[in-house]
Amino acid sequence: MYAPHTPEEIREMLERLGLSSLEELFQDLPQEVLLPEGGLDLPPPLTEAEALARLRALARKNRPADKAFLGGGVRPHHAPPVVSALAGRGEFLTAYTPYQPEMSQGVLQAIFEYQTMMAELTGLEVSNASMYDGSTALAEGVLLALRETGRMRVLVSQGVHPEYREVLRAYLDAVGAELVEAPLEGDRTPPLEVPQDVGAVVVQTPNFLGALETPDPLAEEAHRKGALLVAVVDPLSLAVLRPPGAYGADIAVGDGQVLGQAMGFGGPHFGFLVVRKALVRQLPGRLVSETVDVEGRRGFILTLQAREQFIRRAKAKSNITTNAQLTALMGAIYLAGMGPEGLKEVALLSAARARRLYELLLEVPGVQPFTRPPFFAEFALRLPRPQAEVRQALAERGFHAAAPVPFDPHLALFAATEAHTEEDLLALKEALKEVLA
Amino acid sequence: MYAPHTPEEIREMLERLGLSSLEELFQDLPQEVLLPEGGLDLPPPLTEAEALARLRALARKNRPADKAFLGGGVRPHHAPPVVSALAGRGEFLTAYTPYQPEMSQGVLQAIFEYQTMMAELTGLEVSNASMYDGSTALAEGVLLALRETGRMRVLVSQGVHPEYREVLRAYLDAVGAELVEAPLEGDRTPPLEVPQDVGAVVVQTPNFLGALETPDPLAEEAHRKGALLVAVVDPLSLAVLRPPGAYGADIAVGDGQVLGQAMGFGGPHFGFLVVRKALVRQLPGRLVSETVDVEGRRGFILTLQAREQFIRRAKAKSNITTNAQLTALMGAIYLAGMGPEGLKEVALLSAARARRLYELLLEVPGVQPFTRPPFFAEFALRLPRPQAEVRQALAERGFHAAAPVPFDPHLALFAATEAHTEEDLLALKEALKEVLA
Amino acid sequence: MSFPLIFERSRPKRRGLRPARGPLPDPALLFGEENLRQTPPRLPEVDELSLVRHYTLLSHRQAGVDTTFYPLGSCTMKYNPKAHEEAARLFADLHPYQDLSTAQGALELMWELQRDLAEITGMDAVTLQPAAGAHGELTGVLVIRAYHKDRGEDRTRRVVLVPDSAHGSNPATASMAGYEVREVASGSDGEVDLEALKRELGPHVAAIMLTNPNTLGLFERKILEISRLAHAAGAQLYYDGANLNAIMGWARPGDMGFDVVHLNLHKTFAVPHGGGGPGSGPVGVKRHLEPYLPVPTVKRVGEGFALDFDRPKSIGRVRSFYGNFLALVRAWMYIRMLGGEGLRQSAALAVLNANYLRLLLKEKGYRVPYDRLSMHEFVAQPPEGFRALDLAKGLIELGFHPPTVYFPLIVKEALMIEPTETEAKETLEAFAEAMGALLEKPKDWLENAPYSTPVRRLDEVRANRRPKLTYFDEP
Amino acid sequence: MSFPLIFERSRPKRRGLRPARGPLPDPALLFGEENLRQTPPRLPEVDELSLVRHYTLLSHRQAGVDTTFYPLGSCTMKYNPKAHEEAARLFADLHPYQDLSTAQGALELMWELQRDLAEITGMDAVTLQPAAGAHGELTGVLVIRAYHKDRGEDRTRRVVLVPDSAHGSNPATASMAGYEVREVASGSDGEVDLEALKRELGPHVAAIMLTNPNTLGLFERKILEISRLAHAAGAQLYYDGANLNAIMGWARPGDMGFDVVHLNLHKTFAVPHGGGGPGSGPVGVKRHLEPYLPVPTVKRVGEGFALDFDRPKSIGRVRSFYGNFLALVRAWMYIRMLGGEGLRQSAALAVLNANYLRLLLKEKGYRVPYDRLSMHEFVAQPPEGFRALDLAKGLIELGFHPPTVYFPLIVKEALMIEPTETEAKETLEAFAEAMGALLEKPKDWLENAPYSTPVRRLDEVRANRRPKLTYFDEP
Repeated sequence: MYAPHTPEEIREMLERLGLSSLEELFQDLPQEVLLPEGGLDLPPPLTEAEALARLRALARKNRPADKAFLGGGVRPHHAPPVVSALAGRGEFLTAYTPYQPEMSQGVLQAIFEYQTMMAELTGLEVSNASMYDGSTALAEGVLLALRETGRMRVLVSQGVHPEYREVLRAYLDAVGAELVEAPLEGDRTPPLEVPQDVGAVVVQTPNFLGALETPDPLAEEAHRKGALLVAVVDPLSLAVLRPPGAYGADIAVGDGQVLGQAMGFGGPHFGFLVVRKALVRQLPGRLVSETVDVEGRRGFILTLQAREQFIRRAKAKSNITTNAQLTALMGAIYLAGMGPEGLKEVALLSAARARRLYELLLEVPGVQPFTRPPFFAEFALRLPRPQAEVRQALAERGFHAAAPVPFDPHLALFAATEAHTEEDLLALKEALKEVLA
Repeated sequence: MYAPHTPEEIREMLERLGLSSLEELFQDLPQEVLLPEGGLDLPPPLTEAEALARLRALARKNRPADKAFLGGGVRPHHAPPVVSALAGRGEFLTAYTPYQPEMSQGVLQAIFEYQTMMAELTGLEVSNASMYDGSTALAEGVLLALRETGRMRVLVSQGVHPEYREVLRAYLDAVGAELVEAPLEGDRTPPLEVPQDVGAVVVQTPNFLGALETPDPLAEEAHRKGALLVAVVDPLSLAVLRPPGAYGADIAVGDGQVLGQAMGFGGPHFGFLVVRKALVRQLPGRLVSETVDVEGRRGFILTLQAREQFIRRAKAKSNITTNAQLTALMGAIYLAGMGPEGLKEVALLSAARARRLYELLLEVPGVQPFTRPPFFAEFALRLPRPQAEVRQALAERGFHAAAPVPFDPHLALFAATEAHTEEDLLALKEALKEVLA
Repeated sequence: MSFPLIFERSRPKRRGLRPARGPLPDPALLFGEENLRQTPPRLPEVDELSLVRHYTLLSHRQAGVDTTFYPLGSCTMKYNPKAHEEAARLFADLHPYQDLSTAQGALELMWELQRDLAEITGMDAVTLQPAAGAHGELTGVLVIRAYHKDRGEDRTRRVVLVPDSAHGSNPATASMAGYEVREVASGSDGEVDLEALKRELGPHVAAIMLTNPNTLGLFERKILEISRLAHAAGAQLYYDGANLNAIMGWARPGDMGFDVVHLNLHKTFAVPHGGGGPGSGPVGVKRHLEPYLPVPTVKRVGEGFALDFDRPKSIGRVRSFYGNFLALVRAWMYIRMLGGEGLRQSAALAVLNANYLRLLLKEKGYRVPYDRLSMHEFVAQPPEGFRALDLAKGLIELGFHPPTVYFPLIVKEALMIEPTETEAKETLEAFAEAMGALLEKPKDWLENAPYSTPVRRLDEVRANRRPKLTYFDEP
Repeated sequence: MSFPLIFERSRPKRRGLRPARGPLPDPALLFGEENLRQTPPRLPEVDELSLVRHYTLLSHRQAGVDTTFYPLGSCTMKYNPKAHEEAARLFADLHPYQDLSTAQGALELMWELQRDLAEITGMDAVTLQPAAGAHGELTGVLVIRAYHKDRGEDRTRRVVLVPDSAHGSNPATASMAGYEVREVASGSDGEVDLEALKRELGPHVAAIMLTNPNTLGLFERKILEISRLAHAAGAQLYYDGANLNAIMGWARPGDMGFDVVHLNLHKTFAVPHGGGGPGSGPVGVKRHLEPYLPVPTVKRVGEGFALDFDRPKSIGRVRSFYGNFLALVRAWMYIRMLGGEGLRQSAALAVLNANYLRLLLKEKGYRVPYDRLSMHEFVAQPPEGFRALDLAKGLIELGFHPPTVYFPLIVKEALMIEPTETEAKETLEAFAEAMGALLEKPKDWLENAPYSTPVRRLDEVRANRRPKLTYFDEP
């Protein structure tokens, strides 16, 4: 109970209102629904110390995965404590949407800087203030493309994260749009022909199996057919790999977890959605513009709000309201702290360690390559035993590795980051050897 | 390396100085002492991630003691996270001594509020801004009494924390003053006669064995002989127990760890030193006064600085400079958050659980009481096996308990706090039974 | 001196964080020349201290609940306990794909939270997956759609009804879910007009979306009748949980006849708003809708916990992984510390605060349409001749965050005020004094306020006409 | 509107934190009526949100390194890495009396830090026990005293020599350690005057306390000669480590002939200053002084670590337990991340920054006595007619924390400036511009600055004459 009221104050306030009990405040509620005191069957209240003790006990039932060899949308990169220390300042933590710019320049400027960084990373022009996560950013990006093209079919490479595809399917079902999946050939998307009625083509690079795709022909083919290309990207990889803007993507989406965020069992992170300038009025979500105040000072303000639900209601571009401001701020702080050089180093070292791990694990008897280089920080291997068994057996040995690949029970995903040492990699190899022996 | 300099900037700056290398900046150093590059034999640098990984590995070699049954100057009370969240704000964390009041009102007001709270708790008038810890607060408090009385002997009850007495001895040795120890009778200080040349009499209540002393006769006797009474107190206990001001103490000292601080393997916490108003000009350390600014607004400023080393040098009341501002701030935040009621609840429940633990442990065969009620949150028992063995055997079973009492290897200290549950107490009893079986 | 952008603190080649070490591999060898980026992204190049100063000083330009009264209507800006942040840290290092035998504590927490939220709302099953309130709305409406489809009625039931006082996210959600939206006018008492509702109801209606108490802060007294009518017409009743803070522990949407409810953990359950998220929007449903919930949920299996994917009629997924898990940890702690009675008392004091403030503002000369006992919030109007916008800006000058303005749309110059239970009586009084003082200010002062903020009124027209959306952008 | 005291936010019976629960025992039964407090302490009664707002807003009235350039001479206000705070959290829950088999990680860290600090200073043994710099000084001087006593010279060696430029803590410490203090005048070059020193040296001298570089920021070039003279006279040479940041990795006090050195971990090793502590002041000594160090230190025993109490000639203890352990964790991390080369480069850049700023200030019209290459700090003087105090207050108005003023005492109107290595070139330049601008300001402006701070110049005389030291105090 965090309410400050003393019994005396409650009495005074009720008296001013002409009431004699708190119960009377609820006189408009039908008797049939009114709960008695103690009407909720919840566990008895805990003190802060007791609640934290219980949480510590729960936390001890987990094994932290800070040295996990797991990817698939979330990877254990180093999350510099300075990022959460700054983003966690009370002013940022306890603000809401910056509707009142005069007292919200902190968040507004931070969004403007974030928008700039995401535009730079992706090589596109306009980033919104953030989405919930990568999967919903993809769904919203595709809906945007359908609005723009006026079409109702979407062609999606099977190399796109399986969970992202599931989310996309749910969003498309809702509006009656159709999702067509383009199977992989091996570890990569083959050359595709885009049917005429497709409004959006979706490719992920590096794809879910870690492999780098070559989206240029697909972009050309999509544009030839009047469709837009939506690229799902790993923002860390963009420090060294060609950005969506360079291969003709119209829309780039992805998840920001790899940018200095806690893994948090999958969330919260933030999703990003960046588009060509021509698409800005179709963009869902919040957007901040630079402007000036009455004294001519630079300031920042929410803009083009006519796209949003609280203005446009049923005609809004999306229903999104709350997004992922704080985690997007963390992403921006991370990017600013790393700079182009730091980000490149993390990207290159992660990729190098993943490549090294790949080579090591292929030395384990029975292990076959599935993803072929070049890949970024993740790759799939074909295992002689089912992935589920291997992951569990590795877990029993203290290793987090071998994430599932939904379409083949013998495939398993592995990842490495800049935070892994050579010893870490060797230890996993030995463990896998033992498990597969 | 946290320096921002780019190679280009270093070059430019050196050029402006007419130098061609960083080495030239050290031209005043005799060649004989100049180290070559790589001259320090330190382990190779780690990245932040590596350093944290190493620290986590070190931390795993410790077993946290958040449910310890240990006292002796440090106890595992609940440290509310709001306390460290607020005190840890960068402005407080990275400021130094508030020499420039116009940009240091935050720290200055916080000290003023702290001074008020410590005066209230102890029932005395003037608290300084903090000392390093309880032991050094005691030493400084006694030196103050000797300055005031012009005497060079100190009578100290053996019930005072043994480490505090050791520290006091080192400080007194330095100035050639004599420390006379008054042995306990059982668990308490017997009525004492104070010799005429004694300047300070020191008693601790609750004493090191947890027992409440009755300092009134000692205060009277001390004052009759022209000596001052220095009381070492547990600030938490003062929520319910008579404060030093009520039994005639001239000086109160103690350690603030029990006020919402991490145990931190013994530090940092803060020491407090509170005196009667008449002694203010003998008080070492920083002191803040309310005053007004040129526009008549209330403000706070360091005062009576003529007592301090940076003004008085060899004639200062102490050499203390850096004290324990941040941890004292934490103490103040804790006290403000608890209020008189909250503090009383913690004190009473801790004492009640200690009493319950006492009763439970006395049921274990072979265990004899040493401390007799009334005691506060700690007590000593006589064990049938040496304390060191028992502590170790309990540790092997996952229990932190049975702290040493230096003057008797079969005595052991136990403590309980508001954070212990009945189950915790019963579990310790069972473990002790097993160990002593 | 204009406050610098992080890009303006940048210097070529300056380095900040250096998390990696060791000889860098040749990118061309790793990836092939053709895959390499040609020009580096123009990210800031700053040292760590500059980074810290930038964001620390930026935070000084930002108001939050931690710094000021923030009575933003419908947003429930209550105190966010600092201990929750420590709680979240305990679970930060879990990967969603680690073997679940190594994440049993996380699953147990989720399982308990599902159970607790079902109890609080009177629902039978809960998904924790949605990432925010509007996301929960979408999830809930998709569940309703799947239900109708399963019954072969998806082609006939094409309409979702929302009151004209509803949150904009309600119609926007229904629209995203492929429905046609029809607004139902409010009656003169500010509640749903039963006759108007009856006129709209029929076999074409898939759902009615309601907030109760509604956005005027009024409890819909005819809720049981509405529920009866809806269900008689074969429609589902959707509860927008944005205003649950008013009634938790006093009444449950499930008992009122609602079939679906979403919650805003970042409102009702004290998860921080973070400047606009991340939030968390769990959805609870009655038993008949459970088959359609997103997968996975958490189930108990013997002594352990597992993810339940076994729901063939599920709408699928609405988010990757398991939702905003760290927000769930915070909400779990909030519920555990308050318990049933704490939640109930919090709601009562939230309502008490709103009514007390309503009274004070009336005394200061503000009008309160639908002037009766409100729930956790109320809508006020300034006296004739005052603009809500100017009053909001004047409040900023006096040190308060303004209420929500110009919403709900059915009240002119609306000031929608939600004090929450964590504000003290004297804060409400000080706010009312300030609101009163504004009515005494010269018109000119009001129209030009605020004065002492880091920036004053901003040129919104310019931002809309010639938006400059990145630092490198030429507007 | 004056900023409230926490006592003014208090309301009778209001509750904040409630860490305890359960029926309260009768205090009279627990303790006996005679032991009970009669009136409760008048602590504030505030709710948790008021507590958060109070200290959050109070922090906005406080400058720190995180918010501004803070060139306080001799205080080494460098950047304090945020990661260190996370590091400290890992060790927060250890009790000093837990069985040491359960605290091996903590002991290992201490053991490594002892070793590292010995290496950095060129000493043979280190105690981590002192809680601050001045505390380390006292410890070091007591060690010297014990050494002389052990040799039967304690009655003859009654004097400690300190230069007239020394930190005030040096003479204060010597005095606390029972010594008579004699000041040695500086020469015209700002360094110790060898002739003056020789005159003071003799069998009555126990120690010479030096800072090198000294408080003028000058390296004592004749240090080897001083060392030779001191030891020839049977005196011990004490190194005040406050200025170690200038030379770490470039030279070691041990190699210069110092017998004892204290370190300020909160200066050189980036432990936060915390508004005035807690700090940490480890002391290193040469082999001949090791027997006198405080107990316990940490020793290696086989594969494990233990506390070493076996030092019969020890001065005893200077602090309870093992020192400010959590500060040690931070310093350990700093040293480990920088390594030898990082420390060396940091020192070089600290010196570069000081010299660059010295040059810029000279160009702006400031005088620099002893104008030669400085080390990590330097002392400047304003042009004739300007008061250091006014310039300091003017700097505040321009957004900078002032340097140390009026110290060292041997320079009139001294401005003692230590930029540290973590400040950027453009910050030094902006500071120099501001310092230059001050010289152009009207006298009146300077004498009344600052203007826009939360409070302006305060009445110090009133605070000294009629101090009001608590809220309830009547001055």
